[in-house]
Amino acid sequence: MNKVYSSFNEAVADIPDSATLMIDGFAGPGGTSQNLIRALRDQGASDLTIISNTAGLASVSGFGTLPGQKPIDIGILVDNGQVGKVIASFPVSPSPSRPTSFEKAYHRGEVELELVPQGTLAERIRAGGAGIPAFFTPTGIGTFVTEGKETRSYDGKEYVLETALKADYALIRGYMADTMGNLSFRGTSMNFNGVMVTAAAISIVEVDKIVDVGEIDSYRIDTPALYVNRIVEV
Amino acid sequence: MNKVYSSFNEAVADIPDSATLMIDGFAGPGGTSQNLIRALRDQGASDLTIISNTAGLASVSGFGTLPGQKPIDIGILVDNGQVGKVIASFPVSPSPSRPTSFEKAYHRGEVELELVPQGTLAERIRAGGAGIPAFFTPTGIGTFVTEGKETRSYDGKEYVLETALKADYALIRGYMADTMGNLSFRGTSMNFNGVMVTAAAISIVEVDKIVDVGEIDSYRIDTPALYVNRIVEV
Amino acid sequence: MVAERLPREVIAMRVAQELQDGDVVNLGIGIPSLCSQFVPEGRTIFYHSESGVLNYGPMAEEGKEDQDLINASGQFLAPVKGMSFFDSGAAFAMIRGGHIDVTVLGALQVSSKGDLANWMIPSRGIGNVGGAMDLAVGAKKVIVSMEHIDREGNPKIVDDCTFPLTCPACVDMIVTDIAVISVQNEGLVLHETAPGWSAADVQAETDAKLIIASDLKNVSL
Amino acid sequence: MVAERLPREVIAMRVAQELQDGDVVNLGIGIPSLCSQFVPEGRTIFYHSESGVLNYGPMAEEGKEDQDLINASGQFLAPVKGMSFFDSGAAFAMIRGGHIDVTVLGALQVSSKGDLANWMIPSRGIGNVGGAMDLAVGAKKVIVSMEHIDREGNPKIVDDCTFPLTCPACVDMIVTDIAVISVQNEGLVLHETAPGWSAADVQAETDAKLIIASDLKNVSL
Repeated sequence: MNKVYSSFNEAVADIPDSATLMIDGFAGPGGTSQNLIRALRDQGASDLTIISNTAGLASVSGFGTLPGQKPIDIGILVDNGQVGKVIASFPVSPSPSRPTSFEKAYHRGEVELELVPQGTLAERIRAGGAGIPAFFTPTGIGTFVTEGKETRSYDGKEYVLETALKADYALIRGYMADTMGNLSFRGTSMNFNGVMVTAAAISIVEVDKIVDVGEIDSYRIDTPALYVNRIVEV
Repeated sequence: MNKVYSSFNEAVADIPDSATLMIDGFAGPGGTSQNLIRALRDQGASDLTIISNTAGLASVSGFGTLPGQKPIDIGILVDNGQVGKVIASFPVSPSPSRPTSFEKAYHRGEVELELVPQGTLAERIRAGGAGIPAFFTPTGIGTFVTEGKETRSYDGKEYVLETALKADYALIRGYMADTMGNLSFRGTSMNFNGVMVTAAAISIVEVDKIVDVGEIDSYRIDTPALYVNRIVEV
Repeated sequence: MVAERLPREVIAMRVAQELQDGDVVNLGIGIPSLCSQFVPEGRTIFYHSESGVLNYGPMAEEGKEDQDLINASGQFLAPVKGMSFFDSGAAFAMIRGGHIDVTVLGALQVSSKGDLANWMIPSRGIGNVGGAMDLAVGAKKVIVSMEHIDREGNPKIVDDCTFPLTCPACVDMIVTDIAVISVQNEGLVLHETAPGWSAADVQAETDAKLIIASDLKNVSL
Repeated sequence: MVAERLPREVIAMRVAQELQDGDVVNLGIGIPSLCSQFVPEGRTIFYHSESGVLNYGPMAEEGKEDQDLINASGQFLAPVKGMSFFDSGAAFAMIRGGHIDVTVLGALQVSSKGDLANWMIPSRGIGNVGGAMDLAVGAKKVIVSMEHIDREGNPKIVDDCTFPLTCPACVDMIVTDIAVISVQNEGLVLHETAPGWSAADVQAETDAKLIIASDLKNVSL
């Protein structure tokens, strides 16, 4: 059993065309698997469906980005024509004058969008990892979100039925991993990574450090090893 | 804002008759709020509905109990005639020759039982805390579990619709809490405590140690303070 | 009607008075994010952000910013005692599960029934939902803080929202640069006006009909 | 038919051969809990328990038992490197979500279709479901290890279960004290018998009709 890969390119080499991927970071570069995204751009798989909180925001908005830095986000996959569909909650720039790559491609009719409230997105991914195919949630009642979906009342309040999301691969940014695959995150970089790592058939993780088993304290493990398939050190 | 209580009796004083409580520990004394259970016995509230993994097991079976110890579990509430209903996954002793207090009361017709698979019980409680009123799960299909419930097929597999569980109070056993209510657990004592603490209107927690804010490292906090209402040091 | 409008900081100060000791509070982008600076002394507030953090405090000092420590506005946070981190599934379980006492959000439009529209300007043809729908439906109290009229001078408090809804009947209170309004079963009640603004002045900038509170007063801080 | 039955440890050894390098494995109470002692060298197995732990190893030494460190059988675990803890919600998300490669469970009855009954003896009128239904439906591979007949001599491998079901059509493999059987679309296939036991001997203790594998052999370890 070897989970440690020596290069980002090797770790993403088998991702086929038309794969579904979960890729995140909340919005900024913290928690975004920038090296794996670049390797996937170089690898070239096309017609990808990407499940993500944003559709690539930091590169145009500087969201959560240190001064002078130029973060990579999934915008480079959109620019490279690899993306067929995005499932996201925050797909465009807050500022219409600085549109994201996704927004431009969307207006050209090149990519499809499924817009999902952020909590519903997180819960759908969590459900995908947890063997729950569908659940009722109050979020989106009285809005476009319920179009074509079943709604139902519990205790006088309306809820909408949402279905689980799963992926073929997740590209995850962690902090430390041990060689078994136990994983820890730093600060708010856990965000969507923490649920996405559970919902993909194959989770590929880039981390600051790969360490021996035991070097991450049991209480510092955020993601148990069973959710992690491939690890690459940055 | 003061969450620290000076006695177990004071912490459970306002629990009324007919309240719904979540009380756990997986099964053994580790993670069971033995002091709060005893205080509730002394307090005397009756006709309680108790949501728990077992219905009081360790006191008769010695499950997870150090040699020579005599653990307290919710059996003392059953013995004291305070329990009207139990919702549990493991309500009786593995050994018919050493029945639990609950099993005896059940056969006398004094308590009602809702038997729930353990994972469904955990998920129903998690849902109660997470604002999800109902969800589909594969567990229990083809068994008594689906009686009177809606079933539905997703991708050719059958699922049953289960509803959330919430409580008026949860009696929780933690390891350390800070005065703000941040909480950490030890080892496998997190178990049902980790979900129950999110699903009760008022969570009452007994801990080994109450410490100043900052003495629990951010990464050692298992339950953020917003879920904890009352803390008592053992 | 040449009286001055309240500056953004004063709107935030007024909202901050609503935050009670022990409250769990989620602050949106813009004016809402300013509120934490103005909470009255002696109140412990737990700030929650959907980026996955509870109990954040001040922003990071210059030169000490950390990309792994941000709130949902992308601001860099200082590490503080008692801060905890969690994933997005848990962050929204807190919101949807009713564990947030107060959320303060911006708005494009609020209706007389408390409907909120804050996620899309229809002319753009695309928008960001983000966490607004979850916060609006999940928080126990929803306060909108915003300018009373938009940049073109159109009233933002309307009979019925013309923009796509974020959540129907969710707003409890509106604090603007000229008024403090509560949403009641009988409609919108005007409680406070900015100094120099009469109830009629506020009504003139409001599409929906306002009910004047019997104890109408000036905004006080 | 005076040949000896395999002892519990040998049943466990045979099951242990099925555990592959890198597998995530959940072991039930009884014979299943013995399997971890007999895994062939060089295989890394991740043991999962619904008590909320992944990657446990040996049991705690006498005098070092810790009530906060148990598996789902209530056994005290030794702390080992790489061990992680989680709550019951997460523990069963792993099970139900398909992240457990193999579970080894005891049984009261298994049917020719792989139906499993292991939670209630009807005469008792009450029983413990525990985590069995979740494990049976969630694990990728379900292995039953048990005695071939019950204490009264009744066959436990039956055409149709008469005891309340835990899960229909979930069992992949049955390892007993006299046989190794797989559940196939065409029915139960007998692959291995205990030394001294013929296929006919095994059939005589089995209610359901067994299909004899063309490469039938003795249980080998």
